[in-house]
Amino acid sequence: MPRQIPVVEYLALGDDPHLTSHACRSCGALYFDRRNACAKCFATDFDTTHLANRGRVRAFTIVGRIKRPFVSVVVDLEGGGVVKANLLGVDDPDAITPGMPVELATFVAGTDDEGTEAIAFGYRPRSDREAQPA
Amino acid sequence: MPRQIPVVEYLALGDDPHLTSHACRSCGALYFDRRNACAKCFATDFDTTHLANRGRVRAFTIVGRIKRPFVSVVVDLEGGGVVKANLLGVDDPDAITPGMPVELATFVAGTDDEGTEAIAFGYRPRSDREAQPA
Amino acid sequence: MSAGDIWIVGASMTPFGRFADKDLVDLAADATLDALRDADMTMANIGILALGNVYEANSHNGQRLQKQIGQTGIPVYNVVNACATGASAVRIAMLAVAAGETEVGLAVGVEKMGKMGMIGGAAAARAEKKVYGPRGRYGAVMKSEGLLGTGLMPGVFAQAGTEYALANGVTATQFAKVAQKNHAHSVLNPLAQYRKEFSLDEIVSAEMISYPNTLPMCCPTGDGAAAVVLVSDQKLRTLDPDVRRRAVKISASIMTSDPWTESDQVQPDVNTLTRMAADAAYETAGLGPADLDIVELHDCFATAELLHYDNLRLCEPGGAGDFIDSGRPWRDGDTPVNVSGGLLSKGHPLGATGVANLFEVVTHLRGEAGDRQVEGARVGLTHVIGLASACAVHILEAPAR
Amino acid sequence: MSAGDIWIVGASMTPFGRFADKDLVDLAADATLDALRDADMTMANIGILALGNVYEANSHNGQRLQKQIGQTGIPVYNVVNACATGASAVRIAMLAVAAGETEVGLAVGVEKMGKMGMIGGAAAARAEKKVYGPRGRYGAVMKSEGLLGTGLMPGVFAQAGTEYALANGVTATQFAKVAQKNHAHSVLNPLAQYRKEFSLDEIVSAEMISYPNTLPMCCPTGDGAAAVVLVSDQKLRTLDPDVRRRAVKISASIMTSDPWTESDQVQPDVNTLTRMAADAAYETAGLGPADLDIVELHDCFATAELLHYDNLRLCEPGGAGDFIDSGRPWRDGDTPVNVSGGLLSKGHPLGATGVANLFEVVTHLRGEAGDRQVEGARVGLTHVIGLASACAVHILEAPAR
Ligand SMILES: [Zn+2]
Ligand SMILES: [Zn+2]
Repeated sequence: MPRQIPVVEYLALGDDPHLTSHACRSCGALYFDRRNACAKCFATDFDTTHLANRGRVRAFTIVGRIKRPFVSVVVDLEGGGVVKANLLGVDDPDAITPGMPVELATFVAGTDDEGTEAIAFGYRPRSDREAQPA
Repeated sequence: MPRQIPVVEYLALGDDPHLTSHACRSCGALYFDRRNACAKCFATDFDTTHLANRGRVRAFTIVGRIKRPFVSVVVDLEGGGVVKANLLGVDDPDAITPGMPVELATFVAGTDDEGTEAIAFGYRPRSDREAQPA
Repeated sequence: MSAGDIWIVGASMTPFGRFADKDLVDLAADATLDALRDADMTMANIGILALGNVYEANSHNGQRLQKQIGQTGIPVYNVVNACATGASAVRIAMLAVAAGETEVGLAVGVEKMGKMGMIGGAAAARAEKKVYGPRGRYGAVMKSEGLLGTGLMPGVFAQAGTEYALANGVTATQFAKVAQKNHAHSVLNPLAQYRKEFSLDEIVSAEMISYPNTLPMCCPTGDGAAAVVLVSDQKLRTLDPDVRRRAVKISASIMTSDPWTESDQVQPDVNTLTRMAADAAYETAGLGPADLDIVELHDCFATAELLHYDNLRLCEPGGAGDFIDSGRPWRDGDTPVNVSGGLLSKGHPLGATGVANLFEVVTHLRGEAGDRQVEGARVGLTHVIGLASACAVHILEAPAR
Repeated sequence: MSAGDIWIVGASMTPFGRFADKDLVDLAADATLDALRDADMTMANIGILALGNVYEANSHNGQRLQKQIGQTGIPVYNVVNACATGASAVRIAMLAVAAGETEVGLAVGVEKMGKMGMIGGAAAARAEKKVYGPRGRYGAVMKSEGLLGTGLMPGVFAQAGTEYALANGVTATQFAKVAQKNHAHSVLNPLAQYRKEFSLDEIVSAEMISYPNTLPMCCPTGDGAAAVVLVSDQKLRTLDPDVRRRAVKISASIMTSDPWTESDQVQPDVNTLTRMAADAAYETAGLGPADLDIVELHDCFATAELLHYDNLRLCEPGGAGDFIDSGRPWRDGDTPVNVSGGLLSKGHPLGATGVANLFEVVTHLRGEAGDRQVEGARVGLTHVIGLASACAVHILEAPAR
């Protein structure tokens, strides 16, 4: 199996791919990026948190005028956290409903000249029982 | 003779090469560039004025750290006007004295792919009688 | 703000469009000289210059403008705040007047964009990396645009729109009606970049840029400038009656930035800071949405305008879709919005926009808007928002007649 | 300015130098968080943020900083004014306090230049034209640098120096003594980019950049940030005694631009606007040059510092050469100038400079400057100038003890 690297540091690979986040120790605010301080409460200490793979669509668009149009979504994760990514396997805007349930999925985004694969993530619709809109 | 073009519009070529300037009709302020208004008195009408070819060095430097160092001078022209250009034929800073008299000279600065010569101007020291510092 | 009110006594904008034969300073000079004429002043009267420009922000355009129209030694500030750049320049000139440093301020906004394509619509070209390695604050190994959703302006404002749509049941057609209105309005505005009406069907079926916004639902790039001359109460009293009669009062001038929200860490929140600014402006002016006779708001995309009906409290909470359906924001409605044609059709030279919307409202409050005049307009509101985030809201009032 | 005084209650600067592992926001955050700590405040106390940066002026660094240290919804202004950028940010924060919009302002200056070579010392590369044709406001058919004199920064400040030298008989050695002094001073400043002494002979015989300035007579490029927290009189009274005790009064804050002169149309005039600003500052503060215990002035090149002795009235008219010969501007002289090492040795990250000089003077007035402390300093002056032209002069006073 080729070496794999996540496309962003907040994607953890391995047997159970998931997103991680910096959580402010003082107020719990979540951030994906390297931090100088907490933008909510100004504290400077952070823990690393494991975010849920399931969530619901808060917003979306379909980006056109390019070779391969894609669907971008903002997802509210179960248990907290908001993330932006591509919505996979959907191309009809009418198929996207309020609070639509989705689940994280990973895929190979590219391979570099040393054969290392860059692994990205997106969200797929899920249709199991828990997924009914609240 | 090849076609000639001045390197800047305020250099007039021909039998008597000289500089021209936009002179504010209201206050007489002089400008080399295309104008929206007069920066001194805010008027918007200008005449074109013929500037003198003789003047005196107000300031200078010798620019180093490049392939062909050159002497840059700011010259106060007789009868009004200030201009910046290269000082030609001088490379010793100690040769540049307060109020040093100079005179305009033109030279070919380059030739384009159609054979047109770009004519630039600079100043040369002059040593005639009138040239004594005032 | 200190004791007295601050007044706009001169206002001007150039036509918006593409002007290959004019440089940035020409545009700024045209607007400024005309605003000074409008105020019956010259550069000799001006005590501070604030100049807003985005794309050439570090070219010191304030001083370049002075060199072309009047060097008087006054303080000059070059300011940039994305699409709120022009409004930020106005606020700095106001601050200097309010602080008592001068009685007369000049604010100029200018942008020379030419034909750049869609605003923020293209990512910068980069050399392809041969070996992946994490970079920057997210440890990204490749560019995220198109891979982890979209962060470009058309996508940001589209997603802001669908968030509202999913929550409140707004349709793509309702968003399109915003563009229909603004393009129709622009036909009456000789300063607009485009002056062409579109049918709703033409808009809905046009090329999709970022769902639900089609091409006529996105503002164009362009060139233009606008300028305003501001004076203190005290100064106003000394001016010619003809100038005083046309003076417009700045009843509120509020600027905000993006406060922390959970979602704004991944997608700019264009609502919260607009609501904060609007609420503060209404409170400062002692006026409410029902008092507004004219509104110029930041319709960079059709979705944005619809959101701001709600953010500016022009409609019931959640009711922006009904509001556009009702026709109320049309020029002949009870709350005319973007009678100028808005950014969608009047154009959006970034630095100029936040000054040009003041010009538009001032012109209506003076009763000088010609064919597009909103009859009897006495109170107007302007709004701009730029990302990363700055929002400005002004409320203007016509002088007593 | 409105009734009350404005005070600096927090001040900080990062070390200046080259910090490959820090981005622009890291530098700004370091200085800002430290200035807030110094003021015993957090971002929750701040009512306005003005951020100055030159090279990435349209990246909205004020908001980028907020996103890293505190998003509270306050107005943010991104400002640029060449080498006076940081001072311009300070003035905007002051204006907001003076206008009564807030009681606490934050001004940050930051620059991430890396190793760019000499400031303004390289012309941008251009594709070679094949067919000559006039372009721009001068109808130029080729680039004028090196053909019609020099307009780059090293040349501009060199020519400003020789103009003074020709008129007043200053020697190249006298200019070099300025650099000798500032490099010697920097040895005591742990925040300086360079801390190496040079002999006069080493300086005179170093590589000639632009006569009479050799390499050690030119400031380096570099990275760095600085921040100050400003409060109104009214706010100061409410603060902890430990904060009040260390508060420094801004007795004058003046900004000017280049007024029209005949020669400034071809060569920026760095003198007139500095003289205007200094004279206005002395008048506002009710103080004169003889009252100054410490001066941080804009020595981007050694020639510039010498001119400003005269422009700031530190010496007799025409007597700047004698002034440096006398030793008076050395740290142990009667008018210490650039005890920090100045731009020549402390460094000159453009946006940070006009805030960092306030930090330096504040630190001395508080008696906290360590090895480089000017003993008993009570009154200080800061000066910056940027081209195209903006000049700021501040006069600061230590609180009564
Ligand atoms: Zn926190
Ligand atoms: Zn004139």
